[in-house]
Amino acid sequence: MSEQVEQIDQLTFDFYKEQPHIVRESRDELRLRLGDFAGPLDLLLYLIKQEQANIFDIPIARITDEYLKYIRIMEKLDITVATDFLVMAATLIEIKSKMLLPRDESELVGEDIEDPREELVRALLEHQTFKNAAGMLYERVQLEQAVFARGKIESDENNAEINATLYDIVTVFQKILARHREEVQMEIEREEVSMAEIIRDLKHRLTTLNEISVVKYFEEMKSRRELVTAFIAVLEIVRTETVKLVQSATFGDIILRRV
Amino acid sequence: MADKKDIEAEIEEITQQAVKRSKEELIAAVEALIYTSDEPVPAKILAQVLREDIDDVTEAVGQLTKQYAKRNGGLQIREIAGGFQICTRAEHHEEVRRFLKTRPSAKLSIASLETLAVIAYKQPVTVPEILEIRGVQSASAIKTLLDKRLIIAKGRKETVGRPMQYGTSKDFLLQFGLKDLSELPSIEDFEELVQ
Amino acid sequence: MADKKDIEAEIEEITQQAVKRSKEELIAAVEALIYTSDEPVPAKILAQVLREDIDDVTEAVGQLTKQYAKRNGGLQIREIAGGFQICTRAEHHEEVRRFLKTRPSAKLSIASLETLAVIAYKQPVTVPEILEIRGVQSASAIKTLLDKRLIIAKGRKETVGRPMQYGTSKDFLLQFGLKDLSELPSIEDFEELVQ
Repeated sequence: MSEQVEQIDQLTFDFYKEQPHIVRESRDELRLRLGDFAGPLDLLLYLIKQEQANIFDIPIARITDEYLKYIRIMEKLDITVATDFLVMAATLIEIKSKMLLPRDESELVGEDIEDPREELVRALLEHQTFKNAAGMLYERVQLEQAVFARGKIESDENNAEINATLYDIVTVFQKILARHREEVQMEIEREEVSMAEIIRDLKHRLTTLNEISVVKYFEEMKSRRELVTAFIAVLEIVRTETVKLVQSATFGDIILRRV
Repeated sequence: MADKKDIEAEIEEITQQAVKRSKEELIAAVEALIYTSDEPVPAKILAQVLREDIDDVTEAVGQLTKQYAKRNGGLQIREIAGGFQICTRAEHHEEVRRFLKTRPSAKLSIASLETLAVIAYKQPVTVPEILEIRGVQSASAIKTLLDKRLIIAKGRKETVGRPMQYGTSKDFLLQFGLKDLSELPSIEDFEELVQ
Repeated sequence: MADKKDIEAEIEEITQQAVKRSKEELIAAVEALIYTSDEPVPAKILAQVLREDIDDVTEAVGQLTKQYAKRNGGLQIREIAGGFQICTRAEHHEEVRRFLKTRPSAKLSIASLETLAVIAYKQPVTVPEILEIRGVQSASAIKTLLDKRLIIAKGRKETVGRPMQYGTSKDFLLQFGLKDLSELPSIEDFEELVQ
């Protein structure tokens, strides 16, 4: 239940209000919250807007400095995202250095000297275009959610039937393989984890933690066999040690607690 | 969070105020609710949801039923099992039956889909081999897939008992929009996405 | 067995004879079929099942749509995802939602929407191409879109590594209320909005 609520909270936002913003995490720590915008092009667009700069004439030195400042603040972001951000940082530095190179007089005579920023501007414009398109999709979905199809009728048959796509075929096959692997693993692991080991581990945890969620503990078990052993171990430890099982609410989590 | 609740309360209030519907509006609302329901809807439920008097709702359903009868279209309102329901009129049953028969055959049960996946990736493959991989008897699923022409027999395997081998058909390629079997996504194609 | 066949032949014959429908009867039959279908029905399928000319069927659907609009009831006929469908009118959304006890379904994240926009306009498109445009790894967004059946695999691209290509699905049209892909505004419209 709580998981579901959490998911809804996480996914509900207003497309147009969602903007990157800076959050003061503590007195001396600022953090850029990009939400779902977590991409280098978004950050650049944001900085350009902040600086009130012209996208067709980006003050590259200033923007690069700003960008790098944010990169440092953003060290906490996860690795994949950070990689994309670092690639962009490298690109910016490269453009910046190219812009600093003195221009050859003779080159200036030619009408079109390639601007080192050109490729970046193109990418930014394209990105902005698709962001706008995403906004359109967002609006369409909003409208569409106000309209409902009919309820189920007899001829719809059972809903176990699915309109299969290739993706279904792959994922289903993947699941079969996973099931297979699990069975094989079970075979191998048989005899490997003994009751004595499990009880020893459980006792050790109880001395350090005082409390253990039984459900979470069971979820750690890799095979049915391990699960059964763990189950017996819990019963055993309740019988022989100064430990009791507590349940706070009906159907609530069961806690193993030292008395 | 407190804000959100306030807003919800406000919406609630506005909705309460908005209850004063014209007769036509009530009929329309009743129709929308009956249409989206999975089962016949009792007048009492309609009245609760719409926050209207049950007599007004019953009256509205009566009007709606008359409208449907007068229109003489393909649908009717029926009172059944203590509730109201929209359904097709009896005179169209033959056409409806024929329509239901033509529905696309890409619909598969989970069992058939699993069997089809094994055959697609392991072809040519025999029934015992499918059993080995799925861990479940697949005879009826194989029959379904043969009936739907998604798989075909591909000769016998030269082992004990010479079991029949199966593979996917041309129809399979067509249905799933593949030029040839090499276009079948590999497990790796999607594994990259899962990480 | 023979008896059954005879009966079927007889039904077939009767049905063939019954084809001469009045305009009203055709509209009624079309309504019954659209209602019965669990997904939008293309005019072509309606014509096949009813053994009528496709132009007559299209005309009948048009008439039916007008009738619904004129009635101003709780329902409407819509052309969506290449077919016709009956659904509730938007103004009843609050009542219907309260009745079905549903919340608006979980919205797509901005990352998913952006990825979907790229796929919708650039299809068929590969993962590296999406990365190129978005400037971010988009694997998890693509996975979400596949799970929600909004996109599907569309064969491989004949370049190095033969990467998988993606495109939008029928469910995409359905969930975004589009007749077909050509109904999407052109991408140039969004370029003009840029600064």
